[in-house]
Amino acid sequence: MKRLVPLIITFVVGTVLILSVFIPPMEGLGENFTLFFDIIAVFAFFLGGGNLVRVHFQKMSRKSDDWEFSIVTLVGFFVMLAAGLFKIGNPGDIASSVTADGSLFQAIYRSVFVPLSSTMYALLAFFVASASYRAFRAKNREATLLLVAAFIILLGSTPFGTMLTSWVPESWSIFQIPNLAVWLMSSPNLAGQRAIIIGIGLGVVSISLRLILGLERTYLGDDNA
Amino acid sequence: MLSPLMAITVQDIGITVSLVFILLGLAWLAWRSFSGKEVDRRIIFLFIFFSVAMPVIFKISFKFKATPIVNALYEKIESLPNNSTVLISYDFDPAMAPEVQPMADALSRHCLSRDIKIVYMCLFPTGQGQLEQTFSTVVRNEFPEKQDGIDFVNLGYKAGGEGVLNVIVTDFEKMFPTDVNSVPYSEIPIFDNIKSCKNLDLIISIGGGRPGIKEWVLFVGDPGNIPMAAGVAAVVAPQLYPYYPNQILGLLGGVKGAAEYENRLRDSDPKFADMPTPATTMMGPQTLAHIVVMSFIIIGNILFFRNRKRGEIS
Amino acid sequence: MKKTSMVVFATIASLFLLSWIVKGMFSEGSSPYLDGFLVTLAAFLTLAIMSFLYKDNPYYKFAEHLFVGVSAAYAMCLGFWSTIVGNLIPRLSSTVSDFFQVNYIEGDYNIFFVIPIIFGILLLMRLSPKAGWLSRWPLAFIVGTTAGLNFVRYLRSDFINQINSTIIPLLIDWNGFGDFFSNMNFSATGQLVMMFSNLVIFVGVVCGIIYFYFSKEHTGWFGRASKVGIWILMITFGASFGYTVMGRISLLVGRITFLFKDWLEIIS
Amino acid sequence: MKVKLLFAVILLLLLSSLSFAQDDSAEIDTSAVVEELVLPAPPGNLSGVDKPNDHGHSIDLSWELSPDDGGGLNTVLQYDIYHWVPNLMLELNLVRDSISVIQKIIRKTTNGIIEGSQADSMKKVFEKLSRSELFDVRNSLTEYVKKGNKGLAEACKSYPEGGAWLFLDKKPSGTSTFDHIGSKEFKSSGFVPDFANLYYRVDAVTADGAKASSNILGPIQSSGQWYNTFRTPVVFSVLLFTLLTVFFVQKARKGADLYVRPLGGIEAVDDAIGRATEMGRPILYVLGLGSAADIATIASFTILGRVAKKVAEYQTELLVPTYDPIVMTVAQEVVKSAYLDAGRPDAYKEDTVHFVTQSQFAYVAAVNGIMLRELPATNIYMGKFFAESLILAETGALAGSIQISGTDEIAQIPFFIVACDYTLIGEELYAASAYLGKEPVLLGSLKAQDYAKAAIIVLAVIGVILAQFDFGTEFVNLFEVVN
Repeated sequence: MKRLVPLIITFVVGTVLILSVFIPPMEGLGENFTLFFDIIAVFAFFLGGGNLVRVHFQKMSRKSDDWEFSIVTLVGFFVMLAAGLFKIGNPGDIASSVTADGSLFQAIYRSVFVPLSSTMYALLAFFVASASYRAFRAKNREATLLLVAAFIILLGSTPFGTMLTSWVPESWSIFQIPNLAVWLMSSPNLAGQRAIIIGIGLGVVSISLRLILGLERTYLGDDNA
Repeated sequence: MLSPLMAITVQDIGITVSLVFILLGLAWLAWRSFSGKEVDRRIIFLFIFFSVAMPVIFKISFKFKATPIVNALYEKIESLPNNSTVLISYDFDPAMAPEVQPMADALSRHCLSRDIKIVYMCLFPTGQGQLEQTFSTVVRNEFPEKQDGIDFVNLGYKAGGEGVLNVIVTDFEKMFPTDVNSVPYSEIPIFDNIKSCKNLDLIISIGGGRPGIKEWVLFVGDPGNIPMAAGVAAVVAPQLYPYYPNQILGLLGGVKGAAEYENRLRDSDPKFADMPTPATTMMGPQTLAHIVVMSFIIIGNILFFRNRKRGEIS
Repeated sequence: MKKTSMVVFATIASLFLLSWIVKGMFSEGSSPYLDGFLVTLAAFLTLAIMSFLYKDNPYYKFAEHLFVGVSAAYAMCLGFWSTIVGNLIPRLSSTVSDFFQVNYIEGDYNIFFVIPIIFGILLLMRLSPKAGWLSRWPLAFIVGTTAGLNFVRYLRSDFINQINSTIIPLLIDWNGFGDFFSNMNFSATGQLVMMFSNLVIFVGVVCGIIYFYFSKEHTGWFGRASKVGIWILMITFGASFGYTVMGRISLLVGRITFLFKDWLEIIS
Repeated sequence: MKVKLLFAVILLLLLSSLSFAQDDSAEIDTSAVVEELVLPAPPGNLSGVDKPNDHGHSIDLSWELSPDDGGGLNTVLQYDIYHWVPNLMLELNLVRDSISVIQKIIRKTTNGIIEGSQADSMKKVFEKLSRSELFDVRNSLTEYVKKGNKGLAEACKSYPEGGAWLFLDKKPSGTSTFDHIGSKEFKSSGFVPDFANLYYRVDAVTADGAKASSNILGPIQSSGQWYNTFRTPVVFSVLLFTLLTVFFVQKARKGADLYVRPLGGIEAVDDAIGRATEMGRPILYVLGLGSAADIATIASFTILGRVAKKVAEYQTELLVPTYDPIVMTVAQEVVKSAYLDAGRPDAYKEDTVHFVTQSQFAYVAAVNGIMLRELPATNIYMGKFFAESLILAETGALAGSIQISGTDEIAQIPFFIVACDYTLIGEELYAASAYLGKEPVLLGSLKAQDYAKAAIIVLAVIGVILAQFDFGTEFVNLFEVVN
């Protein structure tokens, strides 16, 4: 029961969606199944929220490390949730867009969510620089190729590269850095990326097949959980 | 007449000072590395911060020529007849916004000025917040005469990623019974002759994560044979080249792609002369930071080869 | 709390309080102090995250924890309004639809839309330790959907279409050797470069795939082809690295512009 | 009772306004064109077919351009496409309009209400109703539309009587095709009934508004097909791939020895464990941010099993901080059974695999903390990684650990290659798990994938040779999936 039902569900849903590609009358059924999927995906958000609340309440009650910060998480969570669900400060009534200008929800989005998430990623700029100083070495032939390609692309994305090779005549223009960078992207890079996506694509196809046929059951976890 | 000396502005001084500062810094770093002393990672961080901050303050900027892959998208939009409908999907979060928001704005501006209708939607929940920014800076601000529902429509966000795409490729209304302001699909004039993505003239996905342009190609572009183009964060741009030109007709990669598009647009028509060009402005700090990163690579490698030689001798 | 950290806290707090007041005094608009507060808050959070570069600290932890809470709620609210209110409720009940002021969607199969609700509730069962296993059913539905969707799409777009795109002419505008040699140049748009590009793409894809071919030992000509494959891959990764540097720096430029322009107003 | 009466009144009102509607459509007729206008030559030979390979409800139209389009007088600006609909359809459209007016009154939004006297009169009637009456009327009207739609096919038979030409769409000059894609939903205004007689007409329109009509096409019927022939190449590859996979899995299950070449990164894992033992430092294994259904994470479980077994044999310490709760339970299971296999179940500690947090950067900060505190001899990153890859690898390098990585997230591979000692690139990660696990299912599907890759190479080589000649295009077209 704990394993058989999920395996049947996966098989049926997967098969219907595959068939709906080739059999036009099944298109509507395929659409409905995907719509179900989208709705369940929202419940996954709710699960995420529920999990978050549970974990942080546990942390607080157990007074584990940094439990004080759990309060911050929970306050942030509930304030944002209330702002969104009750559309606090939204112009217009219940039918207005939740992200409408002037709402508390959009205000928190702009002045809390945006700075936090974009600064998180901006930190990576520092780590990229540090890695290029510390780790980016021409250790062997392969690493050298990688380094040279990266260097040409870096040069090519600055006006510096254009300046450096502007003296190269038109009949040799492929050796001008910007052109070389474009060529690197659209020839060897394209070939390499294609080889990788074919490999990974086949991997995805293969695991999808295994999941549908019930050959792959890792996602169900162990029996006791 | 101003003497040449008088023409020197605060900006010029600023630029010179920052260049000198960065050069001195690099020299110091090289000297310290070669004398075998460990350089703290935080010093490198500080260095990057300055080399980005200074050109931001003093506004160094450059012009860019559009590369073919960027130009392809520009030409496609130019070739669309009036009253065509383009879908622009905001598949990004604020973290990628500095790179891709300028593209989204420039593309919206281009389409609206050519009387092309735009259907906006997003696959990222945060896309809806970013969409609101385009609405306040471009759509409502620069094109006050354009009407919601007739010239553009905002469908907003739906959860599910590829699940959303799999439905709209054959049926729009099923996925989007209303737009973001709860106006029913059947009451939105844009959709009079649009039943599914197959009726659209072009789809542009602006993004850089999952779900994003790759999902659009797999679930909508290929199955529906619909022209697709993309504006993406630089991180994923290289991965999309295999789909160009058969599956994606044009691609703006990172802030450079955005700057190229902005310049192409500005050069094409005097009415765009005063348009804001955030991406072009960002290319100044980019350039300096790139030079610094390249110098890091060079210093690092000289150090590496010197140490290896020493290792061989001893 | 230690004395030094108290001092640091007091300094930071007063600086940001000052910023709020100054911004509130000088900014225009209907609610200057609210706007001032929001900008100051954004600036504080930006700097708090950046302080991680120095070392992990309470300010970073504060910002980080706030982010976790706010982002979870953001996704929940958007999901609720767009999908639950937008797609589910209109198919379930006209009374509830009317409450949310969305149009009820008439349909013969609407009754089946209780399935996602049941599955959704089962998914939430994960929160309970005893009935957690029930959440495998919706999980199976999710996995089945993605597998079914991916199976055909990846086969089509990343397999069949990629074969189609790799079959490219190696000879372009070919009018015999005489013509070829007399017009030969290294222009970026010239015949030679174009032909070479196509050759690189074709050979690159084939050798790249050979590198990822695991059923045969990489020796002899096969080994040499796979060597070419790894070179192509390395150039690919180099190009990606270069591009990524650009992307990451852009994000930093975005944040620094915010700090100088919107907060400190040093630049216009 | 009262509601039924109301409903009847409204319906009567609507039907009476239908006569206006017919008058409106009469205006479109070409006979009404003012004399001074110079008529363009009409578009010729309008023909249509049921849209192939679809679920029905759609017709593909094509016509010959008007001689005055791009030649002749060159006055044609656009083509207007019309289709004939029975009165019932007009009536239903009106009822639909009134439903939407009611909806708007219910929603209290006046914006976007249909313009015109007709809508005004509707609005006046409806605004007098109470809320609950509005709901009832709306529901009755909806029911009316639903029933009426079922009679559409029958009503179409009355052509040319009892109906009118309805404007569909306009296409710019130079266009000679139009796909009329109708809705398959009864309730939608764009509904096109299957197996009903449909009639079409195309007008060439000049800038002055002069119009010339083509021949009338019809009756023509739309219908659904059972199989989409355009997608036959996809069906073939689905079947072939499935068969290949099942065949090789069976073969492997019967004990056939399927060869997988050894991979550099995997050999390095064994050495690294030995090194950790010598140094007396732990091994850190990071499964990435993927879920338990991600192929990279599944591959990583197999490798974790191998690492855990070696670790148990050598009696080294293993640390596995995890990001996803489900991944954690699976990983615990994997590690526990690996210790059992190694004959050291006593050495297994419950907190070897532990849950950290499900927030990307908080997870990174925690793992970074572990790296700098415990100074592991080896860090192994296998699975799905995103922006955090570089931060992890950079910090690991700083701590002086040997680093082995593997991911199928293409954007992150360069960082791993740069900052780690060994990297499994993309698909190598999947292969590594098959190589280590020797499980029939994994080995069998890896074989099937290899055959698919061999097929690409062979087809691409043949294709490129053929592409040099004109007849090669036919071969290329085999791989072209239209629609």
